[in-house]
Order: sequence, then C-alpha cells, then structure tokens
Amino acid sequence: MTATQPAPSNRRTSRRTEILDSRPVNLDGFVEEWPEKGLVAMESDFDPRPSVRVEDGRIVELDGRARAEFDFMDTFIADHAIDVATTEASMAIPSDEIARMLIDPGVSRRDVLAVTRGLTPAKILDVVKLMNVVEIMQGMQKMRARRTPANQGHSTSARDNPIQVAADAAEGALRGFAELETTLGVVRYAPLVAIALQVGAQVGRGGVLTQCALEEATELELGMRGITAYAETISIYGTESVFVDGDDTPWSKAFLASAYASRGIKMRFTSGTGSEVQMGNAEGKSMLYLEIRCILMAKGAGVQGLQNGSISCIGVPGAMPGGIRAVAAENLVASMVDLECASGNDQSFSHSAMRRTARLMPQLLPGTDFVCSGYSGVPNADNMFAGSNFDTDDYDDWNTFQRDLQVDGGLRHVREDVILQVREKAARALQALFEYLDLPPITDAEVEAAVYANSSNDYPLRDVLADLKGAQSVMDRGVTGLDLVKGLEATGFTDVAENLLTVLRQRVSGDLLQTSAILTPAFVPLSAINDANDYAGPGTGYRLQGERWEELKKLRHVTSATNPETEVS
Amino acid sequence: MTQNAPSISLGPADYPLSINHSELLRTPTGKALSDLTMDAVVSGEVTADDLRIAPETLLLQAQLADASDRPQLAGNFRRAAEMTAIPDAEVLEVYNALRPRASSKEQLLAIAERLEGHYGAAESGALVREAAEVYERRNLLARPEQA
Amino acid sequence: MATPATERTVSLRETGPAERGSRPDEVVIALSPAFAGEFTKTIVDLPHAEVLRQLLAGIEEQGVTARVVRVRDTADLAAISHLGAKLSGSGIAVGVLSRGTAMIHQKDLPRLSNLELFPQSPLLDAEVFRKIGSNAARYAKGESPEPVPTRNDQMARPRWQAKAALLHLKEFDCIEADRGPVEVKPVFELSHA
Amino acid sequence: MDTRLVVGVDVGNSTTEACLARVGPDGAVTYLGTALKHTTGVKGTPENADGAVAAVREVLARAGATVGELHTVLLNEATPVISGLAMETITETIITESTMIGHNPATPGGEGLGVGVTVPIGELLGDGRDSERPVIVVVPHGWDFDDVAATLNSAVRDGVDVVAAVLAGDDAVLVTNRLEKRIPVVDEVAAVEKVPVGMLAAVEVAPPGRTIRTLSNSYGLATVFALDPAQTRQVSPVARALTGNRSAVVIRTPTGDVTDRLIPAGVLELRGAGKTLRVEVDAGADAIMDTLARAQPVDDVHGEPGTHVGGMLAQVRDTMTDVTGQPASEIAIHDVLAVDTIVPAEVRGGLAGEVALEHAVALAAMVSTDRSRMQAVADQVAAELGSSAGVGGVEGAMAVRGALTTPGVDRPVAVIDLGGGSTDAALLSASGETTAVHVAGAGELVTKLIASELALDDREVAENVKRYPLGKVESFYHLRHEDGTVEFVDEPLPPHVFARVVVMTPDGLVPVPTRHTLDAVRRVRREAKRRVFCVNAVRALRQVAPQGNLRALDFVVLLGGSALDFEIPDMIADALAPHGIVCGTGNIHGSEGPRNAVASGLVDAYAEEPG
Repeated sequence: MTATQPAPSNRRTSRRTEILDSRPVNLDGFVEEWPEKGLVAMESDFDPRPSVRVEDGRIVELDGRARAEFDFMDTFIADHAIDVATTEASMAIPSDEIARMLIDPGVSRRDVLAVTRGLTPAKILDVVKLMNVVEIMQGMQKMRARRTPANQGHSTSARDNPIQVAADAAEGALRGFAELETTLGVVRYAPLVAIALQVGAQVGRGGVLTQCALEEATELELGMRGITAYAETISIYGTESVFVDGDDTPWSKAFLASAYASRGIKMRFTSGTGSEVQMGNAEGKSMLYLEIRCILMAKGAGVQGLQNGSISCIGVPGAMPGGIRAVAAENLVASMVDLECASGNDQSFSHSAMRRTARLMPQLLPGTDFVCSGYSGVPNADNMFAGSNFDTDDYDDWNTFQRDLQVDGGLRHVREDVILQVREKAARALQALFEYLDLPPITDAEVEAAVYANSSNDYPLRDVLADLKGAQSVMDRGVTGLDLVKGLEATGFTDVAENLLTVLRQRVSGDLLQTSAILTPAFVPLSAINDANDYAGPGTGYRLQGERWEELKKLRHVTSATNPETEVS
Repeated sequence: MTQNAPSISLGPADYPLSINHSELLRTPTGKALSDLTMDAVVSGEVTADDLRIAPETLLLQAQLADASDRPQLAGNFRRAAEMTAIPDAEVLEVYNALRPRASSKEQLLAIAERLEGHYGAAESGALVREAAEVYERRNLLARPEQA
Repeated sequence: MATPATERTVSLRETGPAERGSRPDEVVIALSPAFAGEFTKTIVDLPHAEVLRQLLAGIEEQGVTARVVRVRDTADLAAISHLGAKLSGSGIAVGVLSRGTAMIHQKDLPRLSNLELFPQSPLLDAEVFRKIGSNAARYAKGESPEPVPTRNDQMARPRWQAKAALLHLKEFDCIEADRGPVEVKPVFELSHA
Repeated sequence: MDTRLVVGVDVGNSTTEACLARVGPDGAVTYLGTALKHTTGVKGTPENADGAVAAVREVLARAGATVGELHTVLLNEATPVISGLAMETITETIITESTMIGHNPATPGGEGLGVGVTVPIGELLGDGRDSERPVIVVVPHGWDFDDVAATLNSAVRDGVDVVAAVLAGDDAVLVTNRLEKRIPVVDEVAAVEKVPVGMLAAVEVAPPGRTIRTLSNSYGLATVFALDPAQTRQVSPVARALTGNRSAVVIRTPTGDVTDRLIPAGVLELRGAGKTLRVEVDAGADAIMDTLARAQPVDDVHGEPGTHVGGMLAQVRDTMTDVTGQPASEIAIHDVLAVDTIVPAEVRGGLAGEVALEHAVALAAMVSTDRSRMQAVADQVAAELGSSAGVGGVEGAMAVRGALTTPGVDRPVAVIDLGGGSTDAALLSASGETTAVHVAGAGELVTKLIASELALDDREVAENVKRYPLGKVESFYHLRHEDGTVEFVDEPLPPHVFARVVVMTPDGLVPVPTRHTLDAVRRVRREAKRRVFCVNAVRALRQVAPQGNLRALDFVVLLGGSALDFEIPDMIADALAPHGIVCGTGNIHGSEGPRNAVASGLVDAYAEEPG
C-alpha cells in the first residue's frame, strides 16, 4: 500500500539487511513507551495501587482514591460493578493467588467468579500483570462464558451493493459465522443493506444473528423493526474526559442497554485498549488499566457482553512492547468478570501475514465467545469497517490452522458447489423480496454475478439514485422484519421465511438476552446458562471431536487415502 | 423486586424458556409463542406488535440471571421490563437527556419523576436520579445558557 | 521534489500579538504550538518548511495574501483553525498540526465543523498542501473550489496510529496555557544537504 | 339505471391513477376520491393489473367503500409507448505532433507574447548554449517554483534572452511573481516532455478577464511564423481552436497539424407517408427534424448499419425488445427527436488535457407497439376484485374529456401530457372527435442534456437541477436565488454548500459539482427544457391541429407530472402565445390540478353512455 518505505540511508548496508528491511513487518509502526502520558500497554508505575474500603455498605475508597475524589467512572464502578459484600475479603487475597486460581483447573470458573466480583480495577490489573501470555490463554480457556466458541463475520460492500452483501452473508453463514455484522459507505443505503444481510444470513444458515452498525437512533430503529437482530457499536471509554468527549456517560449508556433489552434485542458494548491515549486523554494511566475500568463499567451497567481487544485502536497497543499481551489480557478480564467477549481481530492490524496470525493465537487457541468480532466475509477492499485482520482470502489458511492445531475457530471448509448454490439462492431470494416490496429491481445478470463474484467490482453497477429512494421508502412505509417474512413466503422462499420468523420469534422469549447467547442451526438458544463453560482440566470443557472434528478435517485439497490419485474435499 | 414478579421461581435448568417453558411466554398482545405461526403471519393475524417482548418475560429472564449469579444483568432486565411501557421516541429522548451537559438537574429530576410516576419505573427513575447527583458533582449538568 | 540536494528550513520570527485582519483578500495560516519549533517535519518526514511554503504558494497563486500565526494555548486542530478563521480578514483560515493534519475553517461555522478536513496526516504530501492553500484562497475569493480529494489507506493504522498518538501527546506538551496567538514571519533558508 | 359506484383507472408509464365516483340514475357524477400508485410492469401489459387493483383498493378504502359495493372498473386503452435515448458526438478535435497547447490553465502567469526556440530548463545554463536567439524555456515535473525562478533570473542575468516559459506544474503565477523580467508563462502542461525541443514556438498570455489576440488570429500566426498563404490556410484550424482562451502555446513543427473534423455519424433513414427520406446525422438537429416533418406520419426509422447512428437506433430497438419481448425486426420507431448539444471532450493528441467543446446530437426515439393488452388487464382486475371491469375508452380521448372539466376551458381543446419518455398530445374538436399523438423526447432527455452539457457524472444531481430552482450560497447566513433575491437564514448553512451553486430541493440545499456559474447552469437547464418540451409541444400540437395549423387551436391544457414543474408551463405558454392560444396547467374538476384527467374522463364517458 502507500505507507512509505523507511528513508534510505547513505551508509552501506548488507544484502541481508536490505532483505530484512524489505519485509512487510517493517512497514508496521513501532513506538517507545511514555508511561507518564499513558503510552504504555500494561506495566506502568503511574497506575494506582489496589485498595478498597467499605463503610455502611458503600465503597468509600477505591484504588487509593477517597469517595469525594471519585470521577464518574470510579463512582459507577464502586456503586454498580463491585460486590460490596465480598470486596474486602476478595481484595485481601494476594494477587498471585488469584492469578493461580485463574489457571488452576482444580478451581472452578464459579469459584473464580466468587472472587473476581469483588475486585477493583487496580487489583484486576495487578493480577493479570502476573500472567504471561500462555497463562492468559489458559485462563481464557476456563473463564470464557460459553463453552462452545464461535465467530462473527463482516459482510459489507464498497458500493453498498445489497446483492453482494446478501451473497457474501449467505456464504459466511454457511461457513460458520454465528453472527454477521454490516455497515455502510453511504448511510442512506442502510435499510436495503440490512435487509440483504438478514436474507443472506437466513439463506446460508437459519438462526445466524445480524447487526448493522449505525448511529444509535437508526441502529435501534432497525433493531426494533426486526430487520436486524442485535447491536454492538455502543462505545465506552476508560476516562471521564474521553467518555464525555464521546458525548456519553456510564448512566446514559446503562440506560441505552436497558432500552435494547426492553425491545428484546441482544446488545453488547464496545471498548478497547489505546482509545483514550489515541484521543489524548489517558490521564497518565496504562492502556490496560483504563480498559479494565471500561470492562467493569460494562459489568455494572448490566449489559451481557463486550466487544474488546483494542478494536479500531489496535495500531496503538500493536506498536507498544507487550501490547498484544495486553490485548489478550483485556479479553481475559472481560471473561473473568463473566461477560460475553467478542475478542477483536477485526481491524487491519499488520502488513505482515505472520504477525497477523501471531496476534490471533491468544484468542484462537483457548477459544473465546467470538474469536473475531468481525472476520471480513468480503475482500478487505470491500470492508467498510476499514479492513479486518482476516478476510475472504484467508479462509483456507484459517481452516488449515483449525485442522493443524485441532482447535475450533468457528469456521469450516465448504465445497464450491454448495457455496455457489447458497449464493445463488440468497441473490434470488433478495431479488424476489425486492420485487415483492416494490424496491428497485435486481436483474438476472446481477444474480448471475453474485454467484461467481469475489468483490464489488464483479457486480453490475446499481442505479444508486433508485436504490436510495427505495431505501427511504423502506423507512417511510415502516417495513418490518415481518414484512420480509411475508415477502419471502409469498415468493416461494418458504424455508428462508421460516428461518427468519423463528429468529424474530426469539425476541418474544428474551432467551437471546442472556450472556453469550447465539442460536444453533436447530434454533436452540445457546448461552452461558445452558452451555456454561465447565472446563476443569484435560479432557473436560469444550473438545473438538466427533462430527465437528470430522468437518474440520476437510480442506480444499486433501489427498485421498483410499485413492491417492484423487483428492477429497 | 419492585414489580409484580411472576409467582413461579425459575432456575438455570429452565433455560431456554422458548423450549422448556413456552407456556410461560406471552406477547404483550397476549398471544402464545405457538400462535406466532407462518399461517398467522400470512393471514395478518400476527403483526409486528406481536413480536415484542412482554415485561413479564423480562422479569422471568431476570430470575434466570439472578439464579446464574448475574445480579447486574438481572437489574438491567428489570429496568427493561419497566421501559417496555415507554414509547420509542421517549426512550430516545431520555437517552439524549442523559448525555453530558444536556440537562439541568431540575430537568433530570423531572424525567425521573415522570418515569416513576407515569410509568411506575422505579429502578429506571433511580438511575436517572443517581445520574443527576453525579453530574452535579462532576460539573456535567447543562450550563445555564445551554439548558 | 526540488532540484537535487537542496532542502529548505524555516524559522518563525514573532512579530507581535496576532490581530484580527481587515483585508478581505487574506487567508490566515494557523500553526500549532510545536510546528516549526519543537518539531521540524510531519509524521511522514515532510519538512515543515515545505508544508508552509506550499500552503503559501497555493494562496499566492490565487492572488490572495497570507498571514501566518502561531496558536500557543491549544493543540486541538478545530480550535486552532477556528481561531485562525476569526483572525482572518476573509474569515478563512488553514490550520495545521505538527504531524501534518490540516483543516480549512471559516469564522461563521461552529468550531467543531469545517470546510475541508484532512485527517490522515500520513497521506498529506507537498502537492496536497499546495492544493489546500489554493482552495483556502479560492474560498476567500468567494469561489467554489472542488474539495481537495482525500485519500484513504486501510494500512495506515498499523503503521501510523501509534506514532500519531505519540506526536499528539508531544504537541500537547508544548501548549503554553493562557498565551494568546502571535503573528509570525516565516524565514526560509536553503541548505544543501 | 340506479346509482352506481364506478372507478376509472388510468394506467400511465410510471403511475396508475384511480378515480372513484357515484353515477346517479340521471348520469349525474359525484366524485368521491382519487388514489395514485406506481404502475406495475410496462404500460399496456397484463402486469398492470396488480397496480390497477392496488389503486382501486386504495381509493375504495379512502372513501370507506368496499369492493362488494363496486359496480365496475373502467380502464383506459393505452398505447404502450417506450422510449430510448442515445447521444453521439459528431465533431472531434485532433492535434498531431504536438503543435498546439491550447488549454486554459486556471492561472497562467505574466502577460504578452513571446516568440522563441524551445529549450529545456536543464540545458539553459549548460555550456554551448545558443545565447543569441530568444528562448522559450520548457520546465518538466519535479522543479520547485523557487528554483525555476532562480534559474531563469540567473540565465537572464547571463544574457540569455528568455521570452516565455512552459511549465508542467501549476506554478505559473508563483514563478512570474519571482522573475526580474516579466514574461508570459503557461502552466499545467501535463505531457510537457512531448513538447518538441529546438523548435520555433510562440507563447501568449492575455491579461485577466481578456482572451488572446495574436495566436487565435490566422494572420497573427502567419506574422509570428512568417507563413505563406498556403501555410496560413493550413494553420487556420489552430487559430480557431485557440479562440476564447486566455493563454496558448503554438509550436511550429514541420508536419504538425490540428484538425477539427466531422465524425461521419451516418445516415438516418426515415420512412413514412409513402416515401423514404435520408438525412446525415452530422447535418445537425434542425436538418433531421425538417426531414422528419416531411415524412409524417413516420412508419419506421433506421440508421445506416456500421455507423454511429446505426448503433444508436439498434440500442433503442434492443431495449424495446427487452421490455416487450417483441423481436427487434417487428419494432417500428414511430418518432425521433433530435437535439443539438455540446459535450466537453478531451482533445486527442493534446499535451495538457485540453478540452474542446464538441458538437453532439442527442436522439430520443419512440416505439408504440400494437400489442396493447388492456383487455387482458381488465379481465384480471375483474377476476381479482370480483366486480366487472372493462376498457372504458382511449387514453387521449379520455384525457381531453377530463381536461374539459378545467374551469374556463371549452372545445376545441388540446391537451399536452408531459411525461418522462414521451410527450403526448390529443385534440377534442368542436364536433367531438378526438385525435391523439405521441412524440419522442420528454423529461429523461432533458436530464441527459443537462448532465452532459454540465459534465455531471451523477444523474441524481442532473435530475435535481432539472426539477428545482438554483441558488448560490454567498455566506453561511445568506444565499442568492436565481432570480436575484437574497434570503437570510438564522442557522448557519452546512459547510458542504458554502460558496457553491446549489439546487433548492425540498430536502434542502444540494451542491452542484460544477465550475459553471449559477447563470450558466440556469441557461443550460432552461435551454434543455426549451429544446425538448417547447419544441415537442409545438410539434405534437401541429400533428393534431387541423391542417397542422396551430391557430386553429383555442385552448391548450397541460397535464402530467411535468405540468407541475416550476417553469415548464410558463415556457410552453410563452412558446404558444404567438399563435393566439390560451395555454395553462390543467385543474381537473377545478380541484385536482393536472392529475387524474384520464381517470375522471373515463368516469364521465361512462356516465354519458353506461356500457
């Protein structure tokens, strides 16, 4: 890309240095620490020391600060996140002992939670600082809320082409994403693209949950109408000043969390290391300390989960020593306070493919609730979230990691003919639905293109003007998820209609509001309640075996043992 | 619990309600889950209003959250149960009023009163009152000329 | 890009407190606290001398005059640019941060708005700064320039995000609270590297 | 006959209108309401039934009536009219061997005329240079303006007679501001490396606001380059191409040339009135339309295969085939409208991305198929509603009948329906006979002309320019409307419209991405409308007027969506005024405006003669 090469020097260099210097990793940026300003991942002398004091059932001192000096984060955490009854006892446990509990298979997840619910941000930082990255992974393996790991995909289009979004969503759903997220280049396109995502998802695999990232009011409206199924882009920050810069407070966000639940819509917050220092107001605290405050704020708000792992600021911890360890630690902290964790790996991270892979390991190996909070189900050039750490080009590599290491990253290899089938069906279903809803027509040529396309460049151009008018009419006419069901049913896509109706019906039961909930292909809600993580050492917890393992053994090219002159796939 | 809690007592084994206890679930319009069939949708008997969650259901889910040692999540569900009665536009209004420097203390207290009085939303009202107090201490109330 | 082996440096001579201009045909260039002082080049090593020369050239080529001021009490681009716009006789200013991020502002706009914003500092080169200067001058003349095309690069994040944060922090360190803006005269010198 | 509830339904190209009325035993009509829906499918095909049924249901629902009470649905006999558009440039400017740089950089430097030999700047200070002859310095990319100025100044001090400069970059003003000797400088010559070196050349820059005098004059060129009469004749296209520029460069090369040639666009073959007439497309719109008038009524139009016009008409036929399913061989083009237009196009062989305004012809073509299937639509409507339904009358006849309900109108009355693809006219004579025609060219052609003449890439913007008045945002607090009035606003206008020409749409101000002034944009818009709607109004009325005599018409009523346009009705009224015609926008039943003429005409016809 356009990032400039390091400036040439006049000194003579060795041939080897030249080769090393031309490696992609040297296009990445690396920066020295500056802890006084918060430009440090997780080891800073300027972070507060852990402390807590309770008087009359109220926390009056938190991490060295008296109640009168609390900023609003301290106040919210002290009053909502920390269990006042147990905090003094939990805080009295030495940090190394808590760290050991986290990795000890003999200590159950439940026993750990009994301690962590009483910990302050500084104490939690003190605990995870003791853990190396392998220990962090071991902790994650046990503390992840849902036993079965899953993955989330992005389906977007550089031209906001709804047919592309539908076809790629269908392929993504078929490949295994439990959630699919989209967003827009031109925001006014949102209703059509959100419809396309929903249709594509339900064609690919019934029960996949969809989301469209927009400003709060529109995102909530699409959710309330049943065009999308969950929400995720509700950002929170670790310092009061940055939180206020974002025009929110813990109370406004807590209220919003209840608003979503009151409409039966699943929701999680978003935060990540580096956002505060990036916005110039880290108040001299380490990135991880501030992120722990976010995590406890989310916990206190009663939201079921959090998307974290630096997210859009990944370039900041990524440039710091130990930064990726800190990112792994923030995922662990979310899990160890019993929140669903959608663990990043969702933004362009490095020029180096090796470094991109290494960055993934702390989430892929132990498994998280969602290994990526956005694996790009389209080529990165089409990714309207500004690119992900992995995209469609990496599907086969990902499947190979899973097979090599026998770990479940939520995806699988699917044969070409099956993929082409669902892509066509998704495009056809959307074509029929658009006609039913009197939206701008989708031609057969577009359907044909969708079947075989890779990127938005492979599709005929749409009449954007007509599409935007159509999108507006979807809002004006008050089209709901139920109208999509009717349209799909009326045009002969009965199975897709049934899938979507079943997803919509879920909101009446509220089952998807519980921690880490997803829907299985059989439409069974799977959450931290009925699929609680029960890891207790080797041979326990989630194991990649049986039918699922057989599925993951398949790759695009595997030489047949029966007939080595052929391949199986 | 401040609201009319359902008399039944649920534990983790009862989850998911859509499968294990569909008999407990009703839409706000009084329909059972089994009434929400494709035929009913096609014939127009089921409308978008039938696909909302009822406050009673949120209280059941709150029980499940409490029974799974997630008191904050349960609290969120209880606030949500209160908020099912508040129209969409007003929900967004209250959210905007809670943004920093968007409201005076009096305005926030008036909102809290309306939530408590008009909607019987005690826990949501308490959240707003608490915000008013913190905002005052942290200088996050609307400045006079902005109020 | 100049003829080989020449590089220019710039020093800013303070000439007194910055006043509101009265000429309707002037554009103010408002510089951040560390521009051409604590720092000498942008995030991609473009010398500040070149940034300033190109901005001035862009304004000059439109037949408009330029005034340069240094803002000392804030490192916020919108605040710097808006202050410059209020000082400008035409109401138009270009604000620039040390790392290169730039903005064209107008005095009647809300502070957080702008006419054109160039947020991706790693993608701003001499040519872009020339166009920014030229567009600012054309706004001052009441013309309708096409906005300078902005570029985007997904891989700017891994390479530049942390350095941008660092430069931002450093610039904040150079803030001199309670000191008003000063008018400066840029003096360019040729050095043969 | 007892009291009956009837609905008239007008299936149009884009909208389907319904009109509900109660018809009393005495034939008295009481109108109960109207409804408007999108037309489903191509007009005149069975797919129309869905839209028609929807419109009937809606109009009933609004009036609180049920389908059971409905007596009958009346549909119009509609000729399916489908239109196509194409545009081709018919002139082309070509420069061979880099003889001319005639582009108009926004900001050239200095002024005056310099004549000398081209020398690259790198060789200016070298040894062995020719310091005797005047020099025009050629500066490639990568040279800084300060360095260029310093180099030129030192060359002049050394005695080199520098008379002009040609720059690759956009530095002319900057360089001339720094020169000790004032010379003309032309910049932004992108392909400067192609400028031949060591050739005699001339550079001319006019003062701001003026245009060049010498290089745009054939005898000026002859003087500068000492040309004989034969050579002067040869360079006259150069002079012509440079006319109107503020700056120019001409280089004399042994074989270089500029040509301004006509592209053979092909021959249009018009068949009708028993004859076959042929006209060259590059003869222009007037010639085409004159020829067309001689072939009325037209049976079919063909383009010479292998030429541009052949391609254009083939494209139109293909579109028709796609929508009607009729084989291309059976599709007859019944009318064309040709419009002259100007298209900015890059000059072939240019060195600086020179743009010349090339002539083009835009053609709208129209097909009316004979496969109207309104009876099938009626049958389907009857089946779905369970009421009776039938074809109640021919569209044009019904439209004039509806138009007659406009207060102040009497027979003979003509209507003009301004649509998207075609302009339709119908006449109801004093004796009650109706004639109707469809002619090619309407709203879509106007949009296309606006888009190409203003070089707008975005059809949405062109559409907006067509529909709404313009303004210029002069500050954040005030804007000037196109009529010169100024409006002040309290809230600052959004930054993206600052200092721009904008369209005042109902959704707010939309900037027009153009370098043209408000007046220029307005002129283009009005000209486009005049060339399509005014021309077509006259043309269509001539075809229905007795003996083609417009003076025989008394009342003309404008109908359809474009009759609601903010200026088209006035423009047409002005165009018709010399013929002594009363022309205005219809107001059906004194209340419906230009809408619902056909639907209510159907009801009226039924009330007179219940079928």
